[in-house]
Amino acid sequence: MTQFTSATDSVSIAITGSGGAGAITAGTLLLEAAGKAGWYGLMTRTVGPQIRGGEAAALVRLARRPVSGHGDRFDILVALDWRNVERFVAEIPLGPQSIAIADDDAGDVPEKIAAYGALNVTAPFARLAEDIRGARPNIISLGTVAALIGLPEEAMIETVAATLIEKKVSLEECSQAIRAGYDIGVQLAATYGAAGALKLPEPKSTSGAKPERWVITGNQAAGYGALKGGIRFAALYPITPATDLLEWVAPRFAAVGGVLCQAEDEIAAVQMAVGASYGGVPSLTTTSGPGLALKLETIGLAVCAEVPLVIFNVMRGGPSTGIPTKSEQTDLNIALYGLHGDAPHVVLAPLSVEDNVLTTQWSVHLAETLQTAVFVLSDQLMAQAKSVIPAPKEVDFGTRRLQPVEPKAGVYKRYALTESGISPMAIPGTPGGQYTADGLEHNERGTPSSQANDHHSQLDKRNKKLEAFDYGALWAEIEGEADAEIGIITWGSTSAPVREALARARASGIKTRLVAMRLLAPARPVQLAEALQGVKKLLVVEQSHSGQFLGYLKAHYDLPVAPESLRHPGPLAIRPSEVCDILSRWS
Amino acid sequence: MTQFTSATDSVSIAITGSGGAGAITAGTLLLEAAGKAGWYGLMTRTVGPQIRGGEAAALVRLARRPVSGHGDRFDILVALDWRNVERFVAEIPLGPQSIAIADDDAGDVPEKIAAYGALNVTAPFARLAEDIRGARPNIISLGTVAALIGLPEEAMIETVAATLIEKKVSLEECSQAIRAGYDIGVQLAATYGAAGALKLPEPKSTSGAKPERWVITGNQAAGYGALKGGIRFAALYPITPATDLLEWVAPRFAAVGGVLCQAEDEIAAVQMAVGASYGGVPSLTTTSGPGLALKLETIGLAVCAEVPLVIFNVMRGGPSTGIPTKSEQTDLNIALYGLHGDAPHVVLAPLSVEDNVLTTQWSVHLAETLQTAVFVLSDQLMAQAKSVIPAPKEVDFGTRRLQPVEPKAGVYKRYALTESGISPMAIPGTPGGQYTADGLEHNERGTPSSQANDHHSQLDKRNKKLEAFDYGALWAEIEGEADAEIGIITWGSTSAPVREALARARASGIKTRLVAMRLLAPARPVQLAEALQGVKKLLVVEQSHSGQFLGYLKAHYDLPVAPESLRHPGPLAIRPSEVCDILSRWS
Amino acid sequence: MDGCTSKLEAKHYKSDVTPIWCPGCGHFGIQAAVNRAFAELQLDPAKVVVVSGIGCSSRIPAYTTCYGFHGLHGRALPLAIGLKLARPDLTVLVAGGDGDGFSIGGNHFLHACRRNVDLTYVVMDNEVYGMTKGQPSPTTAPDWDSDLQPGGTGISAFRPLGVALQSGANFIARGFSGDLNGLTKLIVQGIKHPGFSFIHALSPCVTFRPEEREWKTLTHASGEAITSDFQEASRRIAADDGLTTGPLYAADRRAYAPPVAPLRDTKTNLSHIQAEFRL
Amino acid sequence: MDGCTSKLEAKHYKSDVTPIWCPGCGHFGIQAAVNRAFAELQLDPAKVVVVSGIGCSSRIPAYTTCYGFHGLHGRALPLAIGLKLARPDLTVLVAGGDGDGFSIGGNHFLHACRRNVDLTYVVMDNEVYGMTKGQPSPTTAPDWDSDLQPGGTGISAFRPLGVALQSGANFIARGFSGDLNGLTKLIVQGIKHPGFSFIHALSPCVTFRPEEREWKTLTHASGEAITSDFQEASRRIAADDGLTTGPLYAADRRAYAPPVAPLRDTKTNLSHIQAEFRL
Ligand SMILES: Cc1ncc(C[n+]2csc(CCOP(=O)(O)OP(=O)(O)O)c2C)c(N)n1
Ligand SMILES: Cc1ncc(C[n+]2csc(CCOP(=O)(O)OP(=O)(O)O)c2C)c(N)n1
Ligand code: SF4
Ligand code: SF4
Ligand SMILES: [Mg+2]
Ligand SMILES: [Mg+2]
Repeated sequence: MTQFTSATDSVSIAITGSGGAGAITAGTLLLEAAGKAGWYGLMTRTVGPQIRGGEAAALVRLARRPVSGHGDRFDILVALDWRNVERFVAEIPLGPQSIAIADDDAGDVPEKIAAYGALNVTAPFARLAEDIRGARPNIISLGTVAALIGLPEEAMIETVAATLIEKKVSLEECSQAIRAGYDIGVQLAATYGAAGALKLPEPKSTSGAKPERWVITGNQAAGYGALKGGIRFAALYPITPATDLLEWVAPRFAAVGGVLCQAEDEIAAVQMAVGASYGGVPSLTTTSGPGLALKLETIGLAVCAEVPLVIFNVMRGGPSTGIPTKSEQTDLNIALYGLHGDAPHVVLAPLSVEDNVLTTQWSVHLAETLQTAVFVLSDQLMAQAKSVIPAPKEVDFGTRRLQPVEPKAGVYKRYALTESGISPMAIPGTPGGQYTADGLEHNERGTPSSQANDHHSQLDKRNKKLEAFDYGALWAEIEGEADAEIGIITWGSTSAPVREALARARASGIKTRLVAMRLLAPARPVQLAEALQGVKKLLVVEQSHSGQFLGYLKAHYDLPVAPESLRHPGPLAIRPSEVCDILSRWS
Repeated sequence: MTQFTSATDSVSIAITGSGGAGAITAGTLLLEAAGKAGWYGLMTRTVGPQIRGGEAAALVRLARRPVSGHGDRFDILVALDWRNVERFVAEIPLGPQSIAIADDDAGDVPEKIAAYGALNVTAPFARLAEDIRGARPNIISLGTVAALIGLPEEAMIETVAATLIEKKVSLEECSQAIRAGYDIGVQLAATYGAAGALKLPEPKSTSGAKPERWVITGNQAAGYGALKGGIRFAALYPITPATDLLEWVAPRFAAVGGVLCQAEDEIAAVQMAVGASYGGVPSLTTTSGPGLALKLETIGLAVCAEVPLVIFNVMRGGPSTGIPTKSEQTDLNIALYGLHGDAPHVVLAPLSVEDNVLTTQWSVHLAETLQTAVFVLSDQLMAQAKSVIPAPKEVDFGTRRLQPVEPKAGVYKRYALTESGISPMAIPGTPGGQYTADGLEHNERGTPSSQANDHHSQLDKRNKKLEAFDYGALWAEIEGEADAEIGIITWGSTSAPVREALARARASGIKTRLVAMRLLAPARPVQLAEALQGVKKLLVVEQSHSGQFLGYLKAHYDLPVAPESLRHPGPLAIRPSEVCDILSRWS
Repeated sequence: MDGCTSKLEAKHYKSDVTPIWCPGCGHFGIQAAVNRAFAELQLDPAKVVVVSGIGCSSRIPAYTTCYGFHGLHGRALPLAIGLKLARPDLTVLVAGGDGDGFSIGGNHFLHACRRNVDLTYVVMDNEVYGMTKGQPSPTTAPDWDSDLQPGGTGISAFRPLGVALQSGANFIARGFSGDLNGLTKLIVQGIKHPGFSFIHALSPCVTFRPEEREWKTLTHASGEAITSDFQEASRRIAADDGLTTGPLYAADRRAYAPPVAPLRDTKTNLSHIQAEFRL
Repeated sequence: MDGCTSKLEAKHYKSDVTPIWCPGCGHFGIQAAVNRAFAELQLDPAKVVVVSGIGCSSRIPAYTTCYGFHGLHGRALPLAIGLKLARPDLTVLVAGGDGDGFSIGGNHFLHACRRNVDLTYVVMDNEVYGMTKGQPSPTTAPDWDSDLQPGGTGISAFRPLGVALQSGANFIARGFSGDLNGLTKLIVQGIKHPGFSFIHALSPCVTFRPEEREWKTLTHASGEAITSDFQEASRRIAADDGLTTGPLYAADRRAYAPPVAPLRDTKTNLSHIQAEFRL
């Protein structure tokens, strides 16, 4: 049994406090400052039940290389106060090497925090803030963090000043505040020797142009991908954690010519998207679990009537209303199997914040090309994570919706049986292309039919167009060693911790092969078999209680060996060490 | 490769005609007369697209032993006319031994009928009807059928007379009409030698009391089972082919004290049922595919808030609006996996018209005992089939909803973590039992919680109560030889043709083992493994295009061998010979 | 039709698909009126979309030579709204039954009235669910006996005109399938009127409500001129016996139009958006 | 509470669960009024069920000591109807937000008014989606700017009282969360009145609509006596500025009751039904 040590090329900081303490603001500023300093990073947040003004924590991870997920534990915890921290303490694991810095006034360290066995210290954030105009404890604490992790003081000061200028705080005052905190950090490092351990190593000097980096959330990345894909109509009914995707798109539609509609309910939203798409405009609807449930009947209509449609679903804790603000990978079943009847469709899932751009753009391409419903399954974790990422590559998927050439009225077969299964689709306004789109089973003309042969041939066609299509290499991200005997399959935002675990394994000389699936339906058994050739042990990793992904793999693939399942429900993310534990057991 | 011959202990008759010809009436009378004569039988119908007055066919199968499904082909086709018969000719297969009797005036035999190669003859039904007061061609043809199949003339006459008395037709006139047809039958038999071949063999003389028999449709059987199970509240939004279940229940609720509510839509219907059940009254909602899609969000609420609920879904052709009047087994996926999040629930399926009584009664027991949502998946074929069945056995499932004993307000834990996973549920009105049922994740008290430990323990509990429960022998009907090496798994109304195929195989000395599953979720892998012990070849039979049942089995069971799949979509039922073909290939 | 010079007649809007309707069904009359209205307006069938839900009535799109969408039960309106917002150049007519529009589709009806997108909505009201064989609909009288609700629903009937008015419909009228000329006129007016036009069209179900054949003698023209006064319309509706036909109310609210029309141009330069993200 | 002799006070209906509401949220006032109304009626908390959907407002059941059902967004009414039909002995109060009740729940609102089951429905209207952080609701003015709809929706606001009246609500009133006495009275009246009672309760969202704090000064009592005349109620509603409070309309339609109440007796003899099937 091998024990891997975790990578030390990143540092994780949690900042917590009750409503008004500014934990989230501090986290955001920290991420921005890191960006300014040329680093990469990721920030997620966790909140209590209060609508506004309740306790919250910013969870930040920073590195000199791209970061897609959180690590095993937080190196630094800044507690502006301890109020209600027990509501999400499980989401902020600390280790014995971690340092928890509480404000002088915060009072006793809560039991569950103490239980982590980290180094607990206090600092006079609040007291110092009193003496500096415009400063608040959260800002002071940023200086301390900067000192501990080796983030240039200037980057921190500039970032804070850019924000506080609105509140008429001067650059001088900002730098005073940050410096005050910085001094504490330096002292702490000197006293406890923590600083060296936490400082990110200097980068190897690289010549040439610095790579372009973006600051973006997953939902923004998806919105941008949708625009790139050509979405020009979007309808929604608001629901957490999906709403902010179209809140981002709304003002930007003005620039590209798009129509956004807030519908009276989810059913109306998806129906509007189907109507607009039938009219020839690429369309999308956004939602989350409970809303997705309501949209299924209409999605089935899009499948049967062969109307392109993108359904962007941001997963949250389920079942039912569940845990709206937390992440889980448990809308996989409903997306794969939630339509009544035999209704083949496409299911995609982005693999990281940045992959939302590519995957969403691809989803539009597939919906338009295949004239079907395409689900995209994001999750709260990546959707609302803010990340500094490498600028996404430009991709062009080329051709789109197949249209008939000079169709003849009364003869045009909207649902013609073709070699590819894809039939030219007339857009209203096209003379001679008149047909009636129908959710009743129909013949090639579109006329309702309950005859066995029509039903069978249309079922064949709708299946074939998806099965026969060439999805190319995008179906999965595959990495690792070709001769590895350990295979791992995962999907969605869980890919990040799995990738990290594999990097550690590699560093320890353990070979593995990872398949992180972007295309979940239709299943690609031939491709997976190829990707897993030679694998003797197989691990399936997912964030669910029942093992939805595991069941899906068993149903649609011939796995080379019986897989082991690593899974647990949200809100806790899968940690790299959980994967490592299994790999070390296996090696 | 062995060829089995089909059983000759049953006879199948199709009667077809355009609107107003009375094909369905004739079929119904034929079934009733057979019942009167002490026979068993089954009648289904197939209709064209017209709402009223369009072409239709009655498909009748009769035998001296219980009959649950149709055979490979029809022995006798009576065509009162040929109009639009091509709309469902595929559903009326004939063989070279079959006889097709058309009215003299019907005109040319349609191509597709001729292609079956049956014996085509004509008879003067319409002409004879002109001469007998009150007689119509369909009634005359019943005499002919009776003569051919050996159904006592008296039973036929009595049955017809009992119906026509309303129209003031005398017994004498009825017997004249039937006799006129009978004579044609005798002649046909004499001319073509058909009669002997089609006559049902005489029963072995049995001493003792005749077994009690009922005439019932699948939906009526389900309604009766629901009443037996204790359902006293039902809500629906009308949809074919489910509506007639509650149309049967509606007037009978008056006798037992039940409330029926036609809601404004499917969502309201299922919500009403949840509300009534929360109030302590066992509740049910009925629907079909498109309506089921709309109910999913609320079903997930019942699972999360742990409110007993029965969802009776009659499957029809899908996807989308599909083929409302035809049967298919393709709502399996949506029932198993259609809820968002991890939402464990129960899925049952009756195996025949008569099994609707037991399965529906059981569904109420399971919903009440396990405080969860129970789906029952019937299908159009069995739901609307009228059948002469042996009287169902009386079953009593015993105890019901667990209630707290003198709960104390402010202390009572509605969602207590118990050994069985089942927590005592207070009914409003119970002093001290006050709690708020919630679809948000919650702690044991029911207070919303987004904490990892509460989520995990409630997920565990909701899963455990279903997994740990002892479902006994009812999970499946198992038959065949203990040492058989061929196993077959099937479900729902497809069980009937599969059973028939196995009987033929047995007659040819081929051993098989059949598992017809009544309980589909939670999966019972241990029980299935036991049932299939020693099996070397495995066949999975279902009426779907994509193989939903196959995928389900692969996902949740460790099958002893890779199964072969026999499947096709509706509206054509699986025929016994399709199963036999595979068995003979295997032996 | 050959070429765009010839005048279009009602028959040019009639497709070769045979209706599934029972002989004598009121829906035939509505279909005829719709076709006549299209002809009167000389609409190009390739630029008209007829959108419906599910029901006997909702089968109407395939019986025209226009584009059509036979969607889901109760959901015709939002689909039509999406379509019209995406394609303001098309004429969109929505049609369907009383069950489709007022029962399962009630919420969309409310909000379509509010939203005031330029559509015409014809509800073919037979006070019953025809297609599912005779259950009461929201407009069914409370004492109508049926298998599902023996002795009647006991619930007072839905008031389509009153709800439409309160919800903001821009044009409101009632027609009768048996009055072809009158109904044609109303549909023409509805299509011409900007914003959301609602036409309540009585249409007997001869199979499950044979007594509705009597509507032929019971319906009566309102005689009053159309009003644009909310209060006055409100008063008339309150006094209405449910069988009064004719145009009732026309308001002058501007039809809803989205801030920007969709470009349908996927090559739009997104560089200004990229700039937002760039560090 | 100990024993049934002691008098119940408002505080006895307040549970120990801390509301998630923002300080100053109008919903606190509604909660207080509900508790006071229960106390005034001396309702046994074990015989009251508070049913809601999802939203800030909809959190109210758990804050009472009664039975509660915090169900799905927009679906409180049909759940409550099923409950009341199954258990006519209980007092059922339904509460929730404007998004919950008028947007996604609009159809259930229409049909609950028609159905006239004996319920009281309190809509806590803040003209915004509070819980999802500030999107417009049906009652939001068309020009209210938000992230999702920059510049406003451009759609005229939903008229709750008018739609309730047209749909058949049996009792209609408007209250304001800041007027505790007035609102308490309305809720008491609503509960006492048979059939479906609708109380439109204005309730500022201080976080996303801080300007609604002004309702304190803008709301004004109607001054007119409650009417049972449909036309008169219709007239008043048409003239209403949306901030008029007080009881408005009370009709005397009999509350809907099903033909037979549910027995909850599973041992009922079914032999007469078996006889129907026997050959
Ligand atoms: C979601 C859904 N629920 C129910 C049905 C069944 N259904 C089909 S048509 C119909 C009612 C039709 O009544 P109406 O709209 O009044 O039209 P009509 O047939 O009377 O013209 C119903 C309930 C369905 N197809 N889909
Ligand atoms: C089916 C579904 N759609 C959307 C949501 C998200 N959601 C939760 S509360 C809410 C709106 C709440 O607004 P309102 O009812 O006015 O209550 P308020 O918070 O303003 O009191 C929405 C859209 C949901 N939970 N379920
Ligand atoms: S059932 Fe009624 S509505 Fe349907 S086609 Fe026949 S007459 Fe018309
Ligand atoms: S967001 Fe608005 S409605 Fe919600 S609790 Fe806060 S103030 Fe109240
Ligand atoms: Mg109707
Ligand atoms: Mg609100």
